[in-house]
Amino acid sequence: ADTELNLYSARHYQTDEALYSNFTKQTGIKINRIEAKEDELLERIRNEGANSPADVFITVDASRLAKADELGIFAPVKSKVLEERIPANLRAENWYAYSTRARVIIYNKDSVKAEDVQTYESLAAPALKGKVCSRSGSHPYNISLGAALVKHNGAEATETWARNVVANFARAPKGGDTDQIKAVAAGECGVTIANTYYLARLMNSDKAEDKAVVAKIGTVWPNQKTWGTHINVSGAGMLKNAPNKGAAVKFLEYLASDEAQGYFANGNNEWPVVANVKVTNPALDTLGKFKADSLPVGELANTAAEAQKIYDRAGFR
Amino acid sequence: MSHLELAGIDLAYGGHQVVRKLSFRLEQGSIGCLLGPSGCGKTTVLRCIAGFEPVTAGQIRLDGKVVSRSDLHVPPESRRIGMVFQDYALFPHLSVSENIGFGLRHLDTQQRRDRVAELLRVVGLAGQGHKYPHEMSGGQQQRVALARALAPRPSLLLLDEPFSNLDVELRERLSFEVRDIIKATNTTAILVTHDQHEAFAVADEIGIMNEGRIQQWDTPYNLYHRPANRFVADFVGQGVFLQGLVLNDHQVKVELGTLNSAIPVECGIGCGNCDRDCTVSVLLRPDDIVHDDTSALQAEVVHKAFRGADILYTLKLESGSKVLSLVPSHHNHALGERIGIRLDVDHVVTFHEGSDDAVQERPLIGPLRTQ
Amino acid sequence: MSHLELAGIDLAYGGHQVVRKLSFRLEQGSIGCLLGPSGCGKTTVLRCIAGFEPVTAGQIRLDGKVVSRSDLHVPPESRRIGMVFQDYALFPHLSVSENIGFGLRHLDTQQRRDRVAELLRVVGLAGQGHKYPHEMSGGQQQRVALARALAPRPSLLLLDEPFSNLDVELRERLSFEVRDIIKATNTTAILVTHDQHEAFAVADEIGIMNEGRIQQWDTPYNLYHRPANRFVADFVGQGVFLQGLVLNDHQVKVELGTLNSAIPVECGIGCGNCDRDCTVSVLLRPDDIVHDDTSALQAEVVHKAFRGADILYTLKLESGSKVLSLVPSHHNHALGERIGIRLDVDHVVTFHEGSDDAVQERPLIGPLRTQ
Amino acid sequence: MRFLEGLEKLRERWSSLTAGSLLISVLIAMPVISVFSNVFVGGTSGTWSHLSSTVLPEFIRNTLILCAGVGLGVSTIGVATAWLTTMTEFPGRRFFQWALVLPLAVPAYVMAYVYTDFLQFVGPLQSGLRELFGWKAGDYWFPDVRTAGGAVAMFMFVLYPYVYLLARTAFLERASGMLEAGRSLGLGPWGSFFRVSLPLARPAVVAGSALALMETLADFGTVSYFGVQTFTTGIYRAWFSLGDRVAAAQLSAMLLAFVVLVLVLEHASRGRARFNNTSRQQMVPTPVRLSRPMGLIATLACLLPLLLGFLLPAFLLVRMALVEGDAQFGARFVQLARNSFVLALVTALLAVLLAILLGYAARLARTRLPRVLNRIVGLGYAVPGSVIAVGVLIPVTRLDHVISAWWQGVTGVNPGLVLTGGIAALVYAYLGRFLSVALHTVETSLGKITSSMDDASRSLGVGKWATLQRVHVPILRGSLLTASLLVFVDVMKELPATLVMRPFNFDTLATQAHTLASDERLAEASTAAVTIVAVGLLPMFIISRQIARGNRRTVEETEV
Ligand SMILES: Nc1ncnc2c1ncn2[C@@H]1O[C@H](COP(=O)(O)OP(=O)(O)OP(=O)(O)O)[C@@H](O)[C@H]1O
Ligand SMILES: Nc1ncnc2c1ncn2[C@@H]1O[C@H](COP(=O)(O)OP(=O)(O)OP(=O)(O)O)[C@@H](O)[C@H]1O
Ligand SMILES: [Fe+3]
Ligand SMILES: [Mg+2]
Ligand SMILES: [Mg+2]
Repeated sequence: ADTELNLYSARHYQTDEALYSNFTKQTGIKINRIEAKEDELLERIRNEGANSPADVFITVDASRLAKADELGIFAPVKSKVLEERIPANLRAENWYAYSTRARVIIYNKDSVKAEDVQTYESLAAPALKGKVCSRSGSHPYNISLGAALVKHNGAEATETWARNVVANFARAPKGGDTDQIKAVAAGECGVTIANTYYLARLMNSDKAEDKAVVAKIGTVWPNQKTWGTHINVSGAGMLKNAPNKGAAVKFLEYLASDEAQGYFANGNNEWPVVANVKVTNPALDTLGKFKADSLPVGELANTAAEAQKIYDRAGFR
Repeated sequence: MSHLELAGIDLAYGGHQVVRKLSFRLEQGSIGCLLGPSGCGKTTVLRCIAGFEPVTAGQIRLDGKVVSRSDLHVPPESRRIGMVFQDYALFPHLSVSENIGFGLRHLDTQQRRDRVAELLRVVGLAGQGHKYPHEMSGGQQQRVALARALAPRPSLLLLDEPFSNLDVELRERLSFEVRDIIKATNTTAILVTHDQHEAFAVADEIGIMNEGRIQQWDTPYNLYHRPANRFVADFVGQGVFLQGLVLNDHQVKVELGTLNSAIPVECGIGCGNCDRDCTVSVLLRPDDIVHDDTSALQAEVVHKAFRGADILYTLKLESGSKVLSLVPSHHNHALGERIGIRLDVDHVVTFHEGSDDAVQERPLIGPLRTQ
Repeated sequence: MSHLELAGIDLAYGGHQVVRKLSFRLEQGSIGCLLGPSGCGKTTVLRCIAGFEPVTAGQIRLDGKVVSRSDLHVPPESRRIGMVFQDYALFPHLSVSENIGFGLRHLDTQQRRDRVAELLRVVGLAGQGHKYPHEMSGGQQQRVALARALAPRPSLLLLDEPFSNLDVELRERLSFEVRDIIKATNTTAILVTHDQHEAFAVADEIGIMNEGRIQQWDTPYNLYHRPANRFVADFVGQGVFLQGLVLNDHQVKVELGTLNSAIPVECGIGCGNCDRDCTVSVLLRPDDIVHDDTSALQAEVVHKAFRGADILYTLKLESGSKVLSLVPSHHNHALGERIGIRLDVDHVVTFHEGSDDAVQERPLIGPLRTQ
Repeated sequence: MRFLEGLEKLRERWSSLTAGSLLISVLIAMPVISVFSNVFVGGTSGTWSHLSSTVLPEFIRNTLILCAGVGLGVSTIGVATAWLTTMTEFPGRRFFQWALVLPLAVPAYVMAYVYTDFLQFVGPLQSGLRELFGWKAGDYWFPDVRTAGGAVAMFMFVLYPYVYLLARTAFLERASGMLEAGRSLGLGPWGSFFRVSLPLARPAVVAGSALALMETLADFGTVSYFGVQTFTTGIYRAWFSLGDRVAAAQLSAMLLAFVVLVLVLEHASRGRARFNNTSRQQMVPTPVRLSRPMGLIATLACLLPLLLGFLLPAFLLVRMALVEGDAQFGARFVQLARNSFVLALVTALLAVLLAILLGYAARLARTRLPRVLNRIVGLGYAVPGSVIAVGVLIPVTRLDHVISAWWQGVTGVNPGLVLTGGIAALVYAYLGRFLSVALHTVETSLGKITSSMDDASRSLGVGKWATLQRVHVPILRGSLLTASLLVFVDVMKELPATLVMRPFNFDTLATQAHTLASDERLAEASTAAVTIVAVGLLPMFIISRQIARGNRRTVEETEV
């Protein structure tokens, strides 16, 4: 039996340590891990080819998973467990999503009214001139959102939207999601979009300044009346040339276990993909239930490049 | 008022005294020369004058104004002094023309170009201005250094062995040319050289240095014929010392015969009161001993140095003492041959018999004593 | 078999031909000397021999083995050649002793220390081994460079103006000492110098170079008295050219009188067939014209250079031509004075009347022609 | 016989040194070559036309602005501080001599985080001001650090030590002889500086600035955090967002071509000029004692870059680390620090060794080839980290496949990949990237040794290897230390190649800092960042004191 598992990870969360050590504890299989950026890791896998030691590739962006699949580096896993536990729109033939994160709208309760920012589309409204903050348009989170918009509204409408959002910017895009949330709280801008786990992290924080931030802001689940809130996933697949296929399957199945799903939720404030997993995360509880975009996440990959080009043309840097 | 005056300057390198109580003066427009053995401090003196080394005692005056004193130091660039460095110190990143034009910032481009061209011509490097120092031969580099120092027409020019890497012909031509330039522009100059002929030909006054001290500051003629001490006698020109007996004021007897001195024989410190029957050292120059086939006095050729126009013979006397004689080169005698010689001494130079120390004990002949 | 042989070597620096078809030979244990104007290529020749520059044509042989050829190049360190560089090239990070001991890796510590001490003594720097090069005067540095080159007892020694920064006395002592060392160890040496007396005194054979070519390779005596061409005549020693008329094989008439040549007068290329009534240029050396108070022939003193033992007079003849005369220095005549002179020529040297080009046209006197 | 002669001829032309150095350069340049080779792969015109019609012009403009600002900034600060600390005497000179190097230890991206955190709208400074004066957003103007100007400032303050170190060595090695010549020709202290010292230090200043600029060009972390879009953004845009790796590589090649062009032009403009010491005087110039007010200005001039480049960010970092640092600090950090330290040390030593070899081979070679190759080797530094990391992957994995196929053929067992994911491959990646730093430093200093030094040694029967060892290495001691220090610190900070090339379960301080920072846990990342700085300080302290001491010996002698 395989005693080791070689994991190439593009997840960058320190809390994952616990997730992995728990697997080792359960199965006795040691996890060897390399953490790097998605595209570089893909290049490494590609170049290592048939001799690659990698068993499992895990990453956080659906487009990257789709791209990896396209490169033909994944192998299908025949697993009843996975098929049963993971909803169809959150898996592809060769990979599985294990957690989701939503991209929500966050606004300053003093300067923006919640009803004005109920949809992603509303961020383009002239009324928000000088109030919108964002991180870079070339960040995968925003590209993935753009890809969803293209899917739902079409390329042309998305480009107009992007142009108008850019016109609404309070300042040039910079920083990460947390920076945007803090900027909103401080009044530098009125509204922004951010991933839920960053928000949840602030909400769960004990630090006074973080609490102050949370007190200043409101959260909107965008597009509840239309196509739903955009979500992205974190997912993994087994590699075609995996030397430890047995361990790889075990690991992939483990990730779908209640316990592992709990780690995603409690450790990194992500939503589990498996229904009915018990979550004890006050922040996630506060955020409540929402209607997620039902688009199969894998399909966003096709439009990702297009979204980037639209942003470029619209001046969304 | 002298143009340059050094008064009792001292300089030490890290505790090692290199220049000691050194004094001399130079009038505007005259050329002084420092001669002395390697390592005696000539370069150091120039460096003090140029302002690269602060003096620890004494003072240096330029045009009457003190420029160096232990508590005062006018920076080199304010002294209007040009210097040819012994090691040239050319700028490797500049072409020859740019090196020469370096000190000509105040001129406009055309004037600068003209001046550089003029100097290139003077030093015989016309048309080579575009080269870089490392593309030039040793002698060519030396000439560039000379041209660079001359270019800004400094009021005082310090030349540290500026011709040492040049052939005789060029050296002679250049030294005369430089002398002419200096004289025409009423520049004051100090030349350090090892070529005594050059010193004699170019300098108005020469200082003989040893161990950081000036031994004698005088005209070329006096240095050769009236050396102030044994060191100077030894160092300037060639010669040997023979034992002699003072017969009277004007006569000294040596083994070759009796020397008749036109002027009273000075017998050096230590025999001050003695005006006869003292034993002294007599300096005999190669030209004091003339080859004369007809002379009864004979000496054996023990060494000969062919020098072109003449041959310098080293001759052994009966007593075993050796003397030098300079003979036109067609008198080509073989080693071992005995040839006739004759004394032909005008100036009899004697020293107190004794150790070399005598040299240091003698007082300097003060600056500016002219013939 | 010669120890060193250069056969038709060529060298160019970036398209500029510096050495042209240069050939000469040196026997084991002999001392050759290269003399020539600044920039004529002397250093470059040494660099080719040492192996720093690859030749583009011709070949260099050491002990019969080819070491340089256009397609072959034995690296310098395998040639056992010692070199004193014109710019010394001392290692700044090493003390004087370490510099001198640099090439003595093969010796054990004690031997090395002894050899270094010995050489320090030879060059007059005993006790100064601990200093660093920059703490030494120019002449002292030069002596360190010399000691460093001598230390490993190379079989061929290249000396590029090794004494240029030394005073006469030291230079003479050192050159003799080096000559003795070379002779005692049967070393072969090439000396580049600008001091012709030094060349005459030290070298067995001298090559006169001009513009990258050897003009004459000969003994000192022959160079002076039988120059192969006008360039050599001009460059070696001093002298002037007077117009003369060939009377017959042994007599040439110049304005000062008739010269009687012991050997048949050669009249240079271009008047090959003429053995009388040709107009030629006659070389008159300063020692060919003797001062004689009793002579009826008089000339005016127009310039005098005091040279210590003698004075070099430039004299104007009736015709306006000038000649040089070397006179013992106690014959001290004033400018403008008319003094008696007399011809005293042994070797009559004549050239075809004409431009300097004649110099280049004349064939070389081959290597190894001894007196 | 003819064959043997031919061999002999070949051996003659291709001495072991030349051949060895060619081999090494090709090996080290492999990653750059593999990036370059993409130029010949048919392009994806879609990406190209998209980029050039939308963002590229702006990116190029930004890049040029960045380069101009950083170039000007680092050379001014570097040269000024180097000159002050070598040529003048003022209060604190001894301290600044070594302390001015310290900003090198701070990675630019860390600086960027720290300053942003400190200066941004929600940062302590602005929040404090708002509280104090009751201002609100828009009531007041405050410079935004996250702009092109801010990026220039960041790079300027962390990168000026390149110029400082190289220029300093140049000023010290520049013997007083030439300065004296200048002064005898009427130059005052300022004239001497601008017309003698500076032109003679030109290769050093150019090398230092080139290094700083290459690092700026290759940077992605800082500029992307600041939202400043540069050419490198374009490269990543093509690769990550548009999924066109070939176009990305082609863009990188363009960047390299630009760097080559600039370097070649600069070199050509030197003409036949040389920068070695023509004077036999090897004395270190005696520092001029500045007057009180001037001395104060000098102190401030040295203090400012040190303050902004090191003291302030280090203070903020340490404070952050103490207040809310990494919970995992402890035994794990010893491990991380050891990994970083060993990697940095091994790479630094190797880089210096190879740099000497390559520099020396180019010096001795009569052909141009080695010099050209050295320039290509040097390009690794200008390539964005991820691109060069992939550039490294390609040759290493290819070789690995060959090895494993051969081994399998021989033994029947597939050994897998022996190089990829090993420390050796990682060090190789570092060399591909940082050899440039060592090479620039060493070559600059080699140029200052007159060739007659080589000649003298060879004529004393000392072969070229021994000459290298006995003449060049001792004379270059200071520069070699400088080079090793620079590489060491760079490896400590290196990220992209470490991330993707490292073995399993192998973390360094930089990857640790990165993991936390990319999760937007800046405060926690501060612990790793502080440790990087701290570990980097140790050798920096030792070496820069060594360099200072090496010169002080001579300085003190002349000061007596
Ligand atoms: N590296 C170089 N590049 C180009 N030209 C050079 C180079 N070195 C020397 N030359 C030229 O070659 C000629 C010969 O130089 P070389 O140094 O051999 O002269 P030299 O006879 O030693 O002169 P000197 O007596 O002045 O030292 C000179 O005209 C010089 O300008
Ligand atoms: N920087 C220095 N440090 C210590 N001693 C020095 C230094 N420079 C010169 N000296 C010593 O001072 C003495 C005088 O040196 P200086 O250069 O003035 O001699 P010099 O008369 O010019 O000799 P030369 O004719 O050989 O050039 C020498 O003995 C030398 O060793
Ligand atoms: Fe994230
Ligand atoms: Mg001197
Ligand atoms: Mg020469």
